[in-house]
Amino acid sequence: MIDVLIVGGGGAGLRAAIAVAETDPSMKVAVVSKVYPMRSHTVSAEGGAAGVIGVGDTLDEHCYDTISGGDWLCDQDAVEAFVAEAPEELIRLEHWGCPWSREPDGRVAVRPFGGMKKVRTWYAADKTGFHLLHTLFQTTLKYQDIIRYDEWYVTQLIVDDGRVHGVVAVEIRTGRIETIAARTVILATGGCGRVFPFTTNAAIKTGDGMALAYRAGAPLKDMEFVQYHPTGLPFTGILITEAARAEGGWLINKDGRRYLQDYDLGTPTPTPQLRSMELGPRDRLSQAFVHEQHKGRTVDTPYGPVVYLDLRHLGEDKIDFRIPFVRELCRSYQNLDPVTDLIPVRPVVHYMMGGVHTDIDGATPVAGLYAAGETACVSINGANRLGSNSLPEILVFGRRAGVAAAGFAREHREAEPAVVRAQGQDERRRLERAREGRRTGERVADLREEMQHTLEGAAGIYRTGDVLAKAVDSLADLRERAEETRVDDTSTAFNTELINLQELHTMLEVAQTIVACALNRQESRGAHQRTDFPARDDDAYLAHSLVHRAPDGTPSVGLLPVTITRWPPGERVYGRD
Amino acid sequence: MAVTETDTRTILLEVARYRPGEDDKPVFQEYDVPLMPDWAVLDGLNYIKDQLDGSLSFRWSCRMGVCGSCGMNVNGEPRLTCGTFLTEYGEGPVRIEPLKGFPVIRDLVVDIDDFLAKLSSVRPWLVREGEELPLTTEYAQTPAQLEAYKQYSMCINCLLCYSACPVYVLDPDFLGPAAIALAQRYNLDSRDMGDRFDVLNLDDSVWGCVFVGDCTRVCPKHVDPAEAIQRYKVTAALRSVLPWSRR
Amino acid sequence: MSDEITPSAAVRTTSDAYRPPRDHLWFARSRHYIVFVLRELTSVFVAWSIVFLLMLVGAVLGGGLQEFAALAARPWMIAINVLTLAATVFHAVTFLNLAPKATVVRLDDWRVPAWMIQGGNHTAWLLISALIAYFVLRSP
Amino acid sequence: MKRTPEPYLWLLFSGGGVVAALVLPVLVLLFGVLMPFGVLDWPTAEHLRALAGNIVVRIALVVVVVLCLFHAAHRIRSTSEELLGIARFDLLIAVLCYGAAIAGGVVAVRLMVGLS
Ligand SMILES: Cc1cc2nc3c(=O)[nH]c(=O)nc-3n(C[C@H](O)[C@H](O)[C@H](O)COP(=O)(O)OP(=O)(O)OC[C@H]3O[C@@H](n4cnc5c(N)ncnc54)[C@H](O)[C@@H]3O)c2cc1C
Ligand code: SF4
Ligand code: F3S
Ligand code: FES
Repeated sequence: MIDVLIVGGGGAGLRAAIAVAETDPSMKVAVVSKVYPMRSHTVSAEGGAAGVIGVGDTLDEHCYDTISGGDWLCDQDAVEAFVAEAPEELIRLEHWGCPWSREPDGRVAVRPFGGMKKVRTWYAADKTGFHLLHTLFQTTLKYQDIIRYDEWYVTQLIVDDGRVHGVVAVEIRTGRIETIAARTVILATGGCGRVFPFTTNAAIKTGDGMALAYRAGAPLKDMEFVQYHPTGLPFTGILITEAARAEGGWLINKDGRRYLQDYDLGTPTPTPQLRSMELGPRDRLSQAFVHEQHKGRTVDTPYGPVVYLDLRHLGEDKIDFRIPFVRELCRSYQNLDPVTDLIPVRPVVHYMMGGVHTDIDGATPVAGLYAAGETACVSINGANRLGSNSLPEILVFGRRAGVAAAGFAREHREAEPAVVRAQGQDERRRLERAREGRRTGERVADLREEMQHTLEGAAGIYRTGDVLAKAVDSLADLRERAEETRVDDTSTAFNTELINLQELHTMLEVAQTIVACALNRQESRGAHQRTDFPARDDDAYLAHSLVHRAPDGTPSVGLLPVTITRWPPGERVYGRD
Repeated sequence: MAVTETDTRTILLEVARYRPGEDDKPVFQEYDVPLMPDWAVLDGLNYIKDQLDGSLSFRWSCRMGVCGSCGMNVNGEPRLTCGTFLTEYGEGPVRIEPLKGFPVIRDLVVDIDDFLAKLSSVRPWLVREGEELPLTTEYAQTPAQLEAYKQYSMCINCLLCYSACPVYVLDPDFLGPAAIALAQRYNLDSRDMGDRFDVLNLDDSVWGCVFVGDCTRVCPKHVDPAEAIQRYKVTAALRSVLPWSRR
Repeated sequence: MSDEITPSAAVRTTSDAYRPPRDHLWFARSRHYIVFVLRELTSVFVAWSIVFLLMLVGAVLGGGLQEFAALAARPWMIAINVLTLAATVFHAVTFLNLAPKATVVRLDDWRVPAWMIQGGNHTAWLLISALIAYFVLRSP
Repeated sequence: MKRTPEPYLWLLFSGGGVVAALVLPVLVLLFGVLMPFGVLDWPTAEHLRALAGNIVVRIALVVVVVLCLFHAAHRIRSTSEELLGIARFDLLIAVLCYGAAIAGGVVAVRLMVGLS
């Protein structure tokens, strides 16, 4: 029996694994991941990780930026813990060998980032997530006792009487379906950007962990808060990191105007000003794009309207030194060179602020079940995450969840109940049936696409009640049709169609909660903008959405008060102070 | 990604299929996919999987050249399929095979567990001796010291280099380019106090390399593993002759 | 076994992976491999040049230079030596060009670029060749 | 720790590679091509003997012969194994290749010593 079973080998999962191995080497810890850990999506993070180190910066300022950035929907006790622990987590990474970019005197260098009043974002050129993940992965290799289930796909949490007992997982390579018994389970499965058609997220970001927890009776929180990043490459959705703007890049419309000045984000200056213009928060920048589009000031392309990111004035040396990956991506995927050309960009789905409801130690209401990373909602991100807060988040809360789970496992040594095996068998039969194949029905990809467009139409940057209500029906319909899809692949060996089908189910589950929460929240806050309720309404909605899965499988949404410690709700001001 | 225009040009993809239990050895299956100007080879494969044949298996994830999972042999060359465009191949056909040198699990999916074991064997983590610094201070490292190993830290473990290296393809015991480059990534890190001489100075390690250099040529991240290996040969040779010289 | 709850480690069940047979003509599969093999085969000619050199020295010391010169003037001998010349030049170019891979020179924080090292190597090659030619050809 | 002779062999191989690159092309050009073709006249036997009589030249010749032969032996060994897939006979091949190189070296030394 495994003491701590971690689902997910991204930054959060690996950090949790090391935390368990370090706090209590006698614990049996395992990491299950549907891709090899170093392929996890943390690898794509570019810009950096925030943590207070500089002189003149304070923990309180980082707290304030995070809370106001999140439009006061963050739990402030969680934010305080996060901000306090982020610097030591980043230094720990340094001690493990992370190649952070440096100042000439050998200290770690920091760069400005959107919505941050002080310069506090640590970076490793513009491949921060890549270096962070590989450093973590290579460090886990040091702990020979960490058991790895590489390329195993978890399909179900085994829960009995409000307590988790393990998971059912498929070894993708052989099709072997196993019940893995465990005293505690930490979900670290990352986000769910693939619910939308146009996203920076990798193929694996299908919200599995959220759906697993939700089906197992743990509520999801704040699912209506989906972050659009203002600068994605059209067609591929590849992210052009915020660091490009932090280094001095400009956003311009079709007429060459730095249009953000028209949206209360400050006045243009030649060099970047913190919390102003291009360094405003992502929700506001993405919303400004929509207004420009309505005013006809965007440029049409085969892949939708775009504005331009202008880096030309930075010069070749700065681009190559600070943001080389941006140049590489533009050259390889867009066939242009930012040194001489404008980069076409449009807002793109990037991050899920919501997730599995947890306390400050990653614990969910299901005993023994924890969650950390993008899949969890602690919540420090509120209604809008600030760029570079999520890498430190996966470290801080990955560690906390690991330590907490190890503690729980130590105190609960009882053997697993008989129902575990029975549940495992039911799940196996279900999967085996799915693998028998089906010659008729719609294709997984077609349903997926329909779901994605439904979500984009209903739960995009701006939302309205009627469209959301219609989406509720469309998604219910899609869920029925998804039970009868066509399945070509009946093989046991590396059957990715079977996996894609499971992912379609989890995405539909997640999609329903997004739409339900969005419909329920009749106000505009952060990334959730209702055209029918354009104002923030603190009296009614200074609260988290908490969504449970009703017995009939539909989402039922309630509200949960926000924890306020020291920062009462105020106006979000950018570029004016 | 559905393609609506009926008059788009198409390109022929010849895709290696191997279904254990059904096929004794890989066979080629042909698919016509639209030749869109922005499509990478991976987009072509996804079109097949989504629209034509759901049973085709291959790995991919980030489609931005950083997760390292989509390496395949495209017209005989190991490539990241998310960063290789269909238009590169003119009229086609494009032949897509699994990476050479690895056992084929299914279709375009190869078994890379061997590499992971090799990676662990070179101790790819920062080795420190003595007192740890507290979690309030970082180890100082100047930009120049960072530069000394940075290039070798860029490896995404895509294994194109293994596929290109005839020594590895002929002899799977060879430690191989990426594992050695990653060992050097730590060896040359000013913060590292480890010693990997015991695992690198072996017949199947750096001495197995005959400097074909194709590893470096195909590396999409410019890691230059060939250089890493030759440099360690010098280190190892000097240490063998002059036992007191450590690095 | 499938009813069991996974005991401990993530043991891999082996799948029937396909292992391609050895490719006997691997070196003919790409232009780059062919160049590599040619580069390696220069070693045969290096060996031959040494044999030829030893024969020459033997002839010089043993007083048979005339016969040696006659042998060297045979057409097949000239053919071999023209090939040998090409091979040793190819060897020299490739070997001197690849040297910077093994010898990364750093002066403080500046890495001496490869072309400089290569340029240095080729200059040395020229100088030494000229020197040897001078000693061999200079009239006594 | 497992001991391996490879570092020493590799040093000899590399040294040989450098020496071969620096001196062989010009020697082959002179004695193998230009003189037999009659482009250049053969130097007199006395001139060459005097040259070979110089102690520095003699030592240099031995060094060149030994290193170049090691270079060739090392490459022939590895390439034949790769090309022909006969790596399992490595020991035998190694003995043959390096043996030949050593034999060549002995010949060179005997020539040089025999002179004095
Ligand atoms: C392009 C891009 C750039 C970003 N840049 C930044 C940045 O500069 N700064 C910043 O702070 N944040 C950034 N972010 C956000 C940040 O990278 C992510 O939020 C964070 O990396 C998530 O890490 P994670 O560990 O939670 O999940 P992931 O790294 O996504 O890992 C998820 C893991 O779960 C596993 N998994 C999922 N489902 C299953 C299943 N059913 N069974 C088994 N295993 C499963 C996967 O295999 C994977 O190992 C960026 C995000 C993107 C997309
Ligand atoms: S060295 Fe280059 S080719 Fe080899 S695995 Fe690393 S990134 Fe890929
Ligand atoms: S291709 Fe192979 S032989 Fe050496 S230089 Fe690269 S590892
Ligand atoms: S899909 Fe990630 S490298 Fe190609």
